[in-house]
Amino acid sequence: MSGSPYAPHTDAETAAMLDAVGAADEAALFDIPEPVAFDGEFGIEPRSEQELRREMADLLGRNDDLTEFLGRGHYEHYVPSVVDSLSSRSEFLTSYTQYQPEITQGFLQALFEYQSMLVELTGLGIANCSMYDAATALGEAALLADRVRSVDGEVVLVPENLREGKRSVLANYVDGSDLRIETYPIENGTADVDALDDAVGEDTVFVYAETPTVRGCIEPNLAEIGEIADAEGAMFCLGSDPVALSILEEPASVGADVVVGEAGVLGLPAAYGMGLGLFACDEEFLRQVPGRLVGASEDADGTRAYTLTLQTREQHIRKQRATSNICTNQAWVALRAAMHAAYLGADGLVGLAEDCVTLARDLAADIDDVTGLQAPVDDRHHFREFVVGTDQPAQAIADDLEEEGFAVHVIGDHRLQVCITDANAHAADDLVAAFEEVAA
Amino acid sequence: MSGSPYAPHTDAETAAMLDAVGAADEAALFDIPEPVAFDGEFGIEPRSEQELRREMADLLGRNDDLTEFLGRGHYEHYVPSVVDSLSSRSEFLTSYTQYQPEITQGFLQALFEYQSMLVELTGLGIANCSMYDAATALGEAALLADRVRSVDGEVVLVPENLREGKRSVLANYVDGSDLRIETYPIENGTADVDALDDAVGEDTVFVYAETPTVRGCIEPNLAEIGEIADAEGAMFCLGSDPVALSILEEPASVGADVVVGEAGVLGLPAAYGMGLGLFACDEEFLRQVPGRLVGASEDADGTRAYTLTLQTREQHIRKQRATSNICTNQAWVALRAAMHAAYLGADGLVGLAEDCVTLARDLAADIDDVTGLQAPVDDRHHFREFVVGTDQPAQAIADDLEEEGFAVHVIGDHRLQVCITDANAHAADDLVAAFEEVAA
Amino acid sequence: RTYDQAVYAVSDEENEPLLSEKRSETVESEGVLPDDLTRDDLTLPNPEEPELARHYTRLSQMNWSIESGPYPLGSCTMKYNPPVTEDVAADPNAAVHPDRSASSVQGTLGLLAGLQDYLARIGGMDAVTLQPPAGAAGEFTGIAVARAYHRANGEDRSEVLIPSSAHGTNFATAALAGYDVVELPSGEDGRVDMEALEAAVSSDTAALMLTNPNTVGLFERDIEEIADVVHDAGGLLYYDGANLNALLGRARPGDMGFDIMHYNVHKTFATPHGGGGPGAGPVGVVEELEPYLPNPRIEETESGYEFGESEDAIERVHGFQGNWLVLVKAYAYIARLGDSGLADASAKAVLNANYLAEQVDLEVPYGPFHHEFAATAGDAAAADVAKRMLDFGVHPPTTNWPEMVPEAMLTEPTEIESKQSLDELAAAFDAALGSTDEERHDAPSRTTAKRIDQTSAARDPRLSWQALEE
Amino acid sequence: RTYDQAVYAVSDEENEPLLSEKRSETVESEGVLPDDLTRDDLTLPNPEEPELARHYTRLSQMNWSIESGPYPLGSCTMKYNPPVTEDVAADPNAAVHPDRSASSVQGTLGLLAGLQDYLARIGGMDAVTLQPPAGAAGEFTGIAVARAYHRANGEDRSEVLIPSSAHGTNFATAALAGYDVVELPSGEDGRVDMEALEAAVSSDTAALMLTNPNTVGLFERDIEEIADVVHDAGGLLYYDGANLNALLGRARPGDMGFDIMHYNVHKTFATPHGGGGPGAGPVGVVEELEPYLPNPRIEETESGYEFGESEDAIERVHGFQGNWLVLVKAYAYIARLGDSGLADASAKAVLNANYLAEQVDLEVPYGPFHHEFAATAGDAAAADVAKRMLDFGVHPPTTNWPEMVPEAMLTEPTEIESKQSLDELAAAFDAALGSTDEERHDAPSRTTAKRIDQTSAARDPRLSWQALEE
Repeated sequence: MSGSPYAPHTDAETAAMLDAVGAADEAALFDIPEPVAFDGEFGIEPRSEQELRREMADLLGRNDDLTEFLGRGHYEHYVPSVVDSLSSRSEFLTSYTQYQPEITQGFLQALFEYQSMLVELTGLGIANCSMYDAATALGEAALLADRVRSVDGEVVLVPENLREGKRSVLANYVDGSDLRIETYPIENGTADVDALDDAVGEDTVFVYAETPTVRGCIEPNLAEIGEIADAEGAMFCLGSDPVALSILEEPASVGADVVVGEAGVLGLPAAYGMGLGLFACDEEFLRQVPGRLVGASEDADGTRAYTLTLQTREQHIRKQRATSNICTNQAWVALRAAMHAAYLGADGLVGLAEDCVTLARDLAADIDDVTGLQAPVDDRHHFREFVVGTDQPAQAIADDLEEEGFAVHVIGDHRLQVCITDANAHAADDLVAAFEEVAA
Repeated sequence: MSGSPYAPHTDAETAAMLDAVGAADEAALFDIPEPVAFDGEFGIEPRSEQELRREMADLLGRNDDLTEFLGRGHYEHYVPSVVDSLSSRSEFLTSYTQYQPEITQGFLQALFEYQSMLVELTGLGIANCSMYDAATALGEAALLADRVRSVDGEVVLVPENLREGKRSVLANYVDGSDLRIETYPIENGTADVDALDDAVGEDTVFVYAETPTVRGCIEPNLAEIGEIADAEGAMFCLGSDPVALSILEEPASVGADVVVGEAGVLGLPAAYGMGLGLFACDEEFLRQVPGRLVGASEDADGTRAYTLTLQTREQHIRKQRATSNICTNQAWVALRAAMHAAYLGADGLVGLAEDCVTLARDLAADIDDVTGLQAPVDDRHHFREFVVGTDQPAQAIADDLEEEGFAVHVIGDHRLQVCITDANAHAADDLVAAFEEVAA
Repeated sequence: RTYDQAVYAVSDEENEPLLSEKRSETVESEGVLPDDLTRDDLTLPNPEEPELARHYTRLSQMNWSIESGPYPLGSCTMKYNPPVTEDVAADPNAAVHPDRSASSVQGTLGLLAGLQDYLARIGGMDAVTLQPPAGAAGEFTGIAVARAYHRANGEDRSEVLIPSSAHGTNFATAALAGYDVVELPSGEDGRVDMEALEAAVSSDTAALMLTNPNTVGLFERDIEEIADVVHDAGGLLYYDGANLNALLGRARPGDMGFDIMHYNVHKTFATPHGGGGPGAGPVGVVEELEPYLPNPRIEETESGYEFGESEDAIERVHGFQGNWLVLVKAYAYIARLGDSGLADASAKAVLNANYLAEQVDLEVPYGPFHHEFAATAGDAAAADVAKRMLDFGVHPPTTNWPEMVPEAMLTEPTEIESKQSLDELAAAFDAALGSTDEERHDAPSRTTAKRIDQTSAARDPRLSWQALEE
Repeated sequence: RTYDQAVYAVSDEENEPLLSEKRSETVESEGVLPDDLTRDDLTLPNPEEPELARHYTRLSQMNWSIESGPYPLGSCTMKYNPPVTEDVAADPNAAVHPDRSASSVQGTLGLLAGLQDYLARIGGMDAVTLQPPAGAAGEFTGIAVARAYHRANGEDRSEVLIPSSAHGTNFATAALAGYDVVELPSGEDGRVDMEALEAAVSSDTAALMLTNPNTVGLFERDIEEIADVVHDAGGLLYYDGANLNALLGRARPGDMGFDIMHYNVHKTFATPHGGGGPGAGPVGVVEELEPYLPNPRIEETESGYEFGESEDAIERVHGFQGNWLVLVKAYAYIARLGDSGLADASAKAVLNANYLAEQVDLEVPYGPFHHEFAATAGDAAAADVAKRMLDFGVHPPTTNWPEMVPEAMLTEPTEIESKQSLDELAAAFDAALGSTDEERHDAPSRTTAKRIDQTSAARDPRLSWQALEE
């Protein structure tokens, strides 16, 4: 029987160790009553490294090689090689949570810098060092509202076209509370502000809006939404991402109390939905923030040093009175996002955001020129993505596009959605040509 | 005009620096006479990282995806992932030669360990920390003989079927000396010892033999060859590699004065011939060894430390009286080879070597069963590779095999050569099946 | 022999400047959007690539990791993360969007289905979801499944029972799911007190959450009886998989009577912890609970893998399909080890814990323990002993938890340490214990940062470089 | 601000044990071959993978690199190695065997042909071979080409002229190729002394080997005249490409009258130096010398790339096609930067050298220099100043060379250092210069190893762990 390739014991060492502990064999060390002992097999064959690599390459090779024009919450921007090489350093990748700060200053400083970048991007006083993804960050935000708002209400207001994954996660998070979810209408891809005003009442504790929206529209009425929420004492939570925030209105300036969203737009390639939950909020919620926070302090020599702080909010100290049950978060992805942001710098980040506007604008115009297609459907400024109207059934067009090597979203019987970034822009003309083949 | 992405200067910084040095612009810093100044263009377009990666993937993607059964001096064994991850650490990869040993102990120790492993494998007292490849190591060995042998002769004796690349490099190295190359016959894939005995005379300074030979044969008469060389005061140089040496006769025990060969069989994947020149020799040649040597010493605290040593042999000190002109060698490949050897350990290395014998034996038997093929042609024990006789023209068979996705050597009108290791063994049955298709 | 820490100090004031202290730039957007939609400007650091590389290289050298040395954090299972799993996860074919059609991502779905199957076999469960992005999310998923099950039975049970020695996430998860937590005291032998359990169980009991071996490494010998008590009351038994690395191939939660469990893929299947994530917390359930696992499901049909939906499913716990890249690594690890490797991993993890406990000059109140042991530092302050251990070049164990052991040092070496490494680790323990109180109080002194003032960090929180400038 | 070194000390006796001191094993072969063909046994270390990872991780942390900080080794051109070039070279399609048929490796051949073309354009040469596996091998190739050219003309010239300030490899290469070396003294201005050159040139002159800018950074202003003198005597002009990073886009060896040149791809095109290789030293020649480049050639035909052979070719300098993976990285770097990036690299390299020289409190005897400058440490011992600089967290410059500058500190910051980094580097220079002789003599003290005894290492060479045990 071959053992674990990662257990270093020679037979002689095992024998010596067993002898030292006075056990006849390894089995003697297990205190498992006979009836619940397992003497079967899992039936999993061990593989050599080489076999494993071949097998997994074969397995993953069954994925079709499509050029993706997909977004709706999961986006790909080109991640420079240096982010891979630095984040893969084992000191980062194979370290644990920083419970001994004296020997984990490196990761702590990197997370402190991540928090700081989000503070700059949101204009809010605090950012935590990550949640799982945009959806769980939204759920945590609603619960934060439940903890800190003085209003009696229990209504969480979200857009009627909130992406299903987010809605469902939010529903799960509020299920253990008194909160309930209601929706407000969307008009032309963004919030119907009049309807929202009607929907917000004294039982509203939380108003959620997005920019860009799930349809890629830049929300033009953020300040008004903030005022509507504020008028009823509700928390205004804005959903966005760090690339968009580098040119769009600063959340703090439109009255956002909390910003959530997908920070994995930086640092993460397409990863089948794996993300990085952005969570920033006003300083007044300091003691109620969910998740980990890194703070600056000093060591015994008076040298600046970093440490996890305000841990009394967390589950390992506060147990059932913690602000969240989160323990492991997405620290390494946050590290990568910080690296990517620093690689770009302010100039690169703004340039990337501008590209997200102009690439979408240009592609929509090109698609609009194709017979049988209309784009963008919403009369808004767009960021990365937009909805396309189709004369032919949308699903048939998408299926045909897949044959041509492209993936787009089907979001209605005659509605497609297309997302363009720096990562797929080189194939935009090919996509348009494919549309011309299949859309008429 | 975009600048270098790796020059960090902002415009303001550039201006400040120019001001500090009193130059109006960068051009003013260049002291180049007008007639030889270049004001043309290279015509090379800069690419973004993303463009570069796409372009190069396309370019390299024009290589056909063949399963290679190729050897004859360049071999592939599976290199475990950990070798990549550790050797890619920037502290190793992006460091310079260890001229300041106090801050390069890591690389020095790794090279010291590499040298030590070769000392164990060869049984000789000294190994240097690399030459470029097996061919240049052979050239350097011949020149070492020229320097250290008291005999008057000038003949360098090599097998008649020495691989052309090696013969040619050797010829280049000896061209600047008084040496000349002669050959001795091969019988049944290994040295014709009687003929060799006849060929060796008092003008012989250097006798070179290989095990395994270029035809994959294990040389059965090494001790006799050593005696023949020794009888005339010639240096006996053995060509081999670290995997083969882990089970074959210890070179020191058969009288080898120098061992050269391809140490890149460990640590390097197929790399279009890029290699790692093994060079080990008897201690008596200490002051005449070409290439770098790492030695142990102590630091001011008495702690063991490592340093480049005996540098007075080298070109940067001794100039035209140096033992070689080599400066940059293959240090990083040596690091990888040492990692790979340590990963395998003695047990793994011996096991790998045994596989090289049995895989070749089994594949030859299977090929021999194919109508129209005979294998192995040489009645010897083989290591990794062997010659196949073909009834049909060998080139036609090889071309057909390429259509089926396999690459083998053509070494004669009716001779193929086939190499098998752990890296391609999984496809051995498929190769035999393909042979059956094309060989009859 | 003991190790010093890697030291990388830049100046008396700081070990490495913040990026913002190196070079920043302020830029305005160029008008691709109307002014009323855009911010005024943005200020961020702009290191060029070589400086960026040096910054993070230096930071990495100031960070302990499993490739630095022993990392015996009890309950955290810090084991070696095979680089081959990284290489596998870096396959370009793994980089796909979650909204791709099922037919176009058969590789991804096949891998996920395969991992579900592996995990089910390893845990003795009937169905598995891979969606939870961390262990705590797995707990949340599992408790939500229990809630959905009771609701489907028309029951509105309000309590979750948890031993007081359990992981903090158990309590927080139950609360998050809207349950009242009933804490169970430990028995004198360090295990579940059956009398206390029987007293606590009622028709309000939704579930009992249990770790086995428990957080001091003891196998809950009465597990069958515990299961009966809970099941008889109509409750469900939840297995916290944090300590599964002790049992691989020796016992399965499903065989012990657990209805729901989560797997910590970092702890048991060697996915890198990444300094705090991403993790993955797959959840397995018995057949009866399968309908409640979150959508979408991955189902194998004759024409390949497809997405399925269950009407009874709980709501989702992740916006997409969880931490996909982590799941790839977990699959690779399991496939690399197979039955024999997995069983050996647990055997050696248990052997290592027992051997280390034997070598260290510390009392271990409870036993027989498995993969971890909770020693007591006795008269010394466990936290200070830990800080002093840093000076001897190892990462210390988890301290002051679980509370049932005074001045606890919960130690888990895992299977990856050699005998020699354990001997050196024991020497570091003993050197720290042999230090004076003053030496311990002043420790660490040979590390990148000396002892850090945690109190002032919390009293005057400065959580960003902007806050430092205030 | 100055930096400490990373320190990683294990014990008083050693910083990290040798692998052989950790765990070794002795094994015998199992009889797959007859005994008379096999060795008795083999003894080697057998660390398991986690221990292996820790060993090399620790060793790496004891090693300075370009990602650690400034590395201003004059004449070595240590610049940043872009990770993107590593990623490109890791393409599985790059991992092919050198004996593949030309038709099956059109990607590889296309890349090589493309790189030949780029290099020819950059150097102003007509043809390029990529076979030489390092700069010194490039020199050997170039001198062998010169030898073949003269032989083809029926001439048996015996001398190679080399300025005394040239790189040691020039001398050693000429000797290796069988030439007598004629050293040329430098003129008072630090450049080639025209009178000495004219006196040395004769019908025995095979070639003059020259670096331009030379090894103290000065452009040989008389290069046209130099070329005429050599050419008039029937000799060839060889360009040592070590300092090409000073001239990109500003001047080309081919335009200056050089007939042969080598390129140091590590120095000019940012391939990683790897602690001493692998490098690559492509050689470019003018049209007349093209027939002498080594076989096989890569030729573009209508049906794709093919291998060609020249009857007049010199013998080979590498068993196969050179250091292929290094060439891939060089290609990628050139393609990434393009004309504008390459020109900017040289401009900033020269600016940085001039700026740093201005900031450092040291005399620089010769100028105007370009990408590097040779300061003199004056009354201080340059080697000791360098050791003291280690204590301030930077790598020192090349010392005591070229000999024309007393106590030389040959300094080359390259283009990758920022103004801030240069200011910090200057502070380290000045701190070392401001130290006492005793402090310098005792330095370094803040590094992994303190000052190492080089003399005893050479007097009693211990070159393997076996030798340590004796």
